[in-house]
Amino acid sequence: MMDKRNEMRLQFLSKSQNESFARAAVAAFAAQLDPTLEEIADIKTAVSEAVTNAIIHGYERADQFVEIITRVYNYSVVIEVIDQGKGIDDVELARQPLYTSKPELERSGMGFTVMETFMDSIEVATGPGQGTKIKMTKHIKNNEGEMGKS
Amino acid sequence: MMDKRNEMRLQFLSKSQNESFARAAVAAFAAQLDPTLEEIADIKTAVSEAVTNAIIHGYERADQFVEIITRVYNYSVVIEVIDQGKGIDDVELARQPLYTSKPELERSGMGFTVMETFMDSIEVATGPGQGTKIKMTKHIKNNEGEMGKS
Amino acid sequence: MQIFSKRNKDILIITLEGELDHHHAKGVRQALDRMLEDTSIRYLVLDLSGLCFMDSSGIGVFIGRYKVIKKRDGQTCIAGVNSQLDKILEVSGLYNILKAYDNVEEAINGIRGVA
Amino acid sequence: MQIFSKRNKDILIITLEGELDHHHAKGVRQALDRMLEDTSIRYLVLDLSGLCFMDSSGIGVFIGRYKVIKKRDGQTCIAGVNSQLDKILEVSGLYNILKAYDNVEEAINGIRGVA
Ligand SMILES: Nc1ncnc2c1ncn2[C@@H]1O[C@H](COP(=O)(O)OP(=O)(O)O)[C@@H](O)[C@H]1O
Ligand SMILES: Nc1ncnc2c1ncn2[C@@H]1O[C@H](COP(=O)(O)OP(=O)(O)O)[C@@H](O)[C@H]1O
Repeated sequence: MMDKRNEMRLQFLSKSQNESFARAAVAAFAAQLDPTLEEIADIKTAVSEAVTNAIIHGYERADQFVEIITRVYNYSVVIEVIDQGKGIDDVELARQPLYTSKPELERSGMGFTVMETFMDSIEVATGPGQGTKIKMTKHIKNNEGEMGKS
Repeated sequence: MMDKRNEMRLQFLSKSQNESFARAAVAAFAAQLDPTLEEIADIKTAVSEAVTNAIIHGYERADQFVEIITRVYNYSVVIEVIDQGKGIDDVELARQPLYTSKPELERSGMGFTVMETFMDSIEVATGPGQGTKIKMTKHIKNNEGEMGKS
Repeated sequence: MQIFSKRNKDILIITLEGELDHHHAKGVRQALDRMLEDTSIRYLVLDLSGLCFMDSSGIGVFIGRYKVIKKRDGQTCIAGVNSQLDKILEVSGLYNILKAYDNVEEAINGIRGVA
Repeated sequence: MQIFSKRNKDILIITLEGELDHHHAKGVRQALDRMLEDTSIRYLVLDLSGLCFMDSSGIGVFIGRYKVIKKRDGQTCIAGVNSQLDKILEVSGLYNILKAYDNVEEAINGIRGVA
């Protein structure tokens, strides 16, 4: 079968109006794997969570750059959302459902839970003052070559 | 009026299937200026020409990176398409309508002419062995703030 | 993001169209809170059938309005949930606090105790 | 990119759907050349009404097929041009060598000398 490996990197200003652009761009790139509508919706939602977090928690201002690296493989897409912002002190706490450090913004504290549920795996690399990198993987069961899969 | 200045940078592998992704991503980003359908089609076409040239003339292989920088201002979008490929010897010749160095691929030699016609201005920075940067500007006559315009 | 509103006695019916993310959450919150200043409103029906995307920012908006209505001993319902929305509403436990109906008519009937 | 073909005696009618860029140009060229091996084809009608995007790679494809047909003393026509396409066909001078019709029916009538 055709080798589908492909990669794109995207950087954009940490303005909230770029949230919709970011998820649309990743979805357009992932489209080459022929994902289902549900898979595309899952990816868009997870990207939206990670990008929103970079903008409101990581940077708190609109003139920094958020980076997204998207790699597609034959049966999966791997997405990294990276900010150079303030980082997370206690990752375990941050990942708890309903925990938010910004209740005054009516954040629900469900962002990490959504990313974990909508993607197959998620890794968080962060530290105080060191920015945050969220790496998420989703398997895509495309039609071509289905026989080779379990 | 709201300050619309915004910027994104995109890098992707020099594979031909990324041509459609590249023009879709730039169009999605330019959408924040509320361009007309014709303006969006013009931008997509010009981006497609520049990206295709980077892939087939600049690199001639699929494992290098093409970069696109898109900046939007209140009334315009500025797009740079950059490759680190072999560059252009004679820019004046290259920009002639119908000139192509790859007639065997049935290239029409109309890429530069299309970019010039569909965008308001285009600058080419290149040199043998130095890669190529195409910088294109298009004015967008959006509704908001129309009174301030001539 | 577009917001439409309708009144049926003490029920406020809100239709949300577009993509409800962090960028649009603030505007939706403010618009709803302005309407909810009218304390004769006891029931809030959120018609989500025109919402083509929502992330957890929307969850925050819904919980916030739920709390306002709850203080009035009222009730908040959602109607017209599609499958992307269903997944995020499920994960975030929103079905535990918001009653879901297929459409606005059924929500109104549910509130009025008809059928 | 999808390609559909129909025959009407010595006329080959090709319908192109999707986006005709460099990535898809090679496939379209090969498909057309395979069909044009049948030398009883003298006229080529390209129905572009389903083409939602085309850049100068498409111009190259059209000129190439025009040359093949011209060697047979035939004629190449295009039908169903939308406004994005119109602009690029105009700029590239393609209207000087390809006759354009509103739709396939008019193209066939034009070739047959009807009306
Ligand atoms: N990119 C980031 N930079 C800094 N802190 C973050 C980042 N992402 C998440 N956090 C922290 O983790 C918490 C939980 O995140 P999340 O589950 O997405 O909920 P919410 O965004 O609703 O607060 C945030 O409130 C914040 O304190
Ligand atoms: N990015 C590039 N790198 C190297 N050469 C280029 C690049 N872009 C254009 N050229 C040269 O300029 C010529 C004309 O380009 P263009 O007008 O787009 O026509 P075409 O792509 O059909 O050949 C090309 O044939 C090529 O020789």
